[in-house]
Amino acid sequence: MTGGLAGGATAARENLKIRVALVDDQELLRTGFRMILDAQQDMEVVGEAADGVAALELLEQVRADVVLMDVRMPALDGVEATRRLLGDGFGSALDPHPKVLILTTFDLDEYAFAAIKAGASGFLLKDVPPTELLSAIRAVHSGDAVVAPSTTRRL
Amino acid sequence: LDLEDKARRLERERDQQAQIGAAAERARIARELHDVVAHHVSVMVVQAEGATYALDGSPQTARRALGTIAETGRSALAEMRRLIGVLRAEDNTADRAPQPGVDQLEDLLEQVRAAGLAVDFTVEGVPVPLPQGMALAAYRIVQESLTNTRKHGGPHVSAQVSLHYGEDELRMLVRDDGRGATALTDGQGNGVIGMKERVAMYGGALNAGPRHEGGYEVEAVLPYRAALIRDAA
Amino acid sequence: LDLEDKARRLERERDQQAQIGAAAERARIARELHDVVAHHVSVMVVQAEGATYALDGSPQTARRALGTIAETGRSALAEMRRLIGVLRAEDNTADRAPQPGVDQLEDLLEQVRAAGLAVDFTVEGVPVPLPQGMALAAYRIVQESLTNTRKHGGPHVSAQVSLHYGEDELRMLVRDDGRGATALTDGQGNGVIGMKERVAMYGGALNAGPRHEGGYEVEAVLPYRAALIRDAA
Ligand SMILES: Nc1ncnc2c1ncn2[C@@H]1O[C@H](COP(=O)(O)OP(=O)(O)OP(=O)(O)O)[C@@H](O)[C@H]1O
Ligand SMILES: Nc1ncnc2c1ncn2[C@@H]1O[C@H](COP(=O)(O)OP(=O)(O)OP(=O)(O)O)[C@@H](O)[C@H]1O
Ligand SMILES: [K+]
Ligand SMILES: [Mg+2]
Ligand SMILES: [Mg+2]
Ligand SMILES: [Mg+2]
Repeated sequence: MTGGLAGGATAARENLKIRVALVDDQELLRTGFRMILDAQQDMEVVGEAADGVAALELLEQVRADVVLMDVRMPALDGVEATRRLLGDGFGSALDPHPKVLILTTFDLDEYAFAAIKAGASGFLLKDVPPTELLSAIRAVHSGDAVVAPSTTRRL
Repeated sequence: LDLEDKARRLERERDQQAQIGAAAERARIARELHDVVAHHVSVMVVQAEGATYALDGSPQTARRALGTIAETGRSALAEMRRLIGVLRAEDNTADRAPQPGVDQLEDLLEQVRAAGLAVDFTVEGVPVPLPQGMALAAYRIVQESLTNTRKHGGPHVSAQVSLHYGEDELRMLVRDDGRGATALTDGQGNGVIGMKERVAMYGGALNAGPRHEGGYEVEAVLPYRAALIRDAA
Repeated sequence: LDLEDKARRLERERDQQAQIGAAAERARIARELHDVVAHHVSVMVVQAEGATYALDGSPQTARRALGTIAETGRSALAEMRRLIGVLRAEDNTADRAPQPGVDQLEDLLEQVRAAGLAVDFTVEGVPVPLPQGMALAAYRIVQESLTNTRKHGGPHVSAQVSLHYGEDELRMLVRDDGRGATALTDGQGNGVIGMKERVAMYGGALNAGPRHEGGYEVEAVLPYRAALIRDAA
């Protein structure tokens, strides 16, 4: 886990950045996404987790604005982790819940539907072009409309 | 004319079965493909995009990503070969080996016990010789359910298998006392979907899930009477 | 008793059809998967290795290679998704993204050349519009043969592709000047087997092997006349 709370004079500036958490059981996917996010002025990666349980633990400790969440993971899958993360029981009432963007290898109807039902703000394929990924992160962070679940239009 | 009608219906049913077989197979392969190849290729894409962003600021990071891409690609090719080998091997074994059925359950349970899982087995009612496909379905349901118990049930789990031959149907129950209640499905496993598809082919039903009392349970109904009557009509 | 016999026979036939359907689907997917993935992923690996060399001297070349890797990976995933049919139902890509055929060969050769293999392409005779499945077979044969050239041909290999439209059949030749004569098969490959199955489905034939003069050659005959007549019948 990296990141955490920035202190002192940098806090104000840091707080303007979109805090992103990466959740995927494939480490190489996390490092790939991290390279992209690290290069963004307006984003920072505040933590990584390799399954749904670890993600919930991480997000108890670290505040994130947007969570990139894999669907298929051991221990607890991304849809269920999202449901719990966004449920009433999680976090304190004062903390706004993070936005969740689901990332998956295949664009299966059931996952898209289940993910949105669990409260996710969007659903993207993992091979989405980075410009689309980044604008999706910015869009859900600023509270814009849910990202359309169909990402196959470009095929 | 009656005869023709019947012939047509049977033909249609046969064609439907071939299509169901093909569709089920596609679904199964999709899941394997997803695991084996698509994951690797996704990693390669994401690493390439990442490296593009890292190129100016941190060429060493880009270099590492390129190494990862080449290596991942080689594993993808190797695993694809293995997967295709399996797909092709299944074509051959399908005809040669006789299909297991309910009679082979004792053997299966012996194997499972030998592998360290305590399993109880009870049969109620008067055993009915099942049509071959349905017998295979019954066998596979027990097999997959016990595999799941071993896989997901936790360290101190034991299981119970029971068959109940009713007048019209076989009721099957595979139950364990493992940590089923907390194990949530990721919705992507092969096993439960496959079991549901199997019973659906015979007009039956299957439920799987954690039990209130703890543990996990798979319950299946295979309506053999209906199958026999339908076939004979 | 007669009734029971009949029921059992019908049951068996249905199961067999389901199995045949599944087996045919498996073989089809195995072939497609093999050719699609082997081609795309091997291009990605070659590009990653090229980019690693270019990184210091020519970051722009490395950047371009990274773009190619990402795009190639996306195409591979898109094709896999289509192949397995796991796209959103309303997205009916079957209509939108047609199967590749002979018309897509130029694009394929462009990709192959971009990945560093010199390929010559000639067409003789009067091109005939092929039935869709046969056109796909022709495309895949070129694709897999060139993947093999890149994989097995050695460092300084180049290739030639030629199509000859005869009166009744399409003759295809994919030839390279690599180290074919010494390259011994490990017997595990799926490429040549898949190509043979493809042409066999259309009553054609395919030979593959090292050439006396050095290099490797794949020759295929696809009898389109017969296919067209059969289709029209
Ligand atoms: N006996 C069990 N105890 C606890 N959880 C179970 C049990 N059986 C199934 N599950 C849960 O249900 C899920 C779905 O099971 P399924 O057999 O479909 O998939 P899988 O076992 O994860 O993968 P696969 O069977 O494809 O290898 C499992 O991932 C697990 O979470
Ligand atoms: N262009 C070529 N030059 C030299 N040898 C070749 C060539 N094409 C095929 N071969 C030989 O024929 C064998 C069989 O080819 P095939 O495409 O069936 O398998 P593969 O390429 O080794 O594996 P796969 O295609 O399954 O990834 C190869 O292993 C190689 O030894
Ligand atoms: K950053
Ligand atoms: Mg995963
Ligand atoms: Mg299972
Ligand atoms: Mg090959």
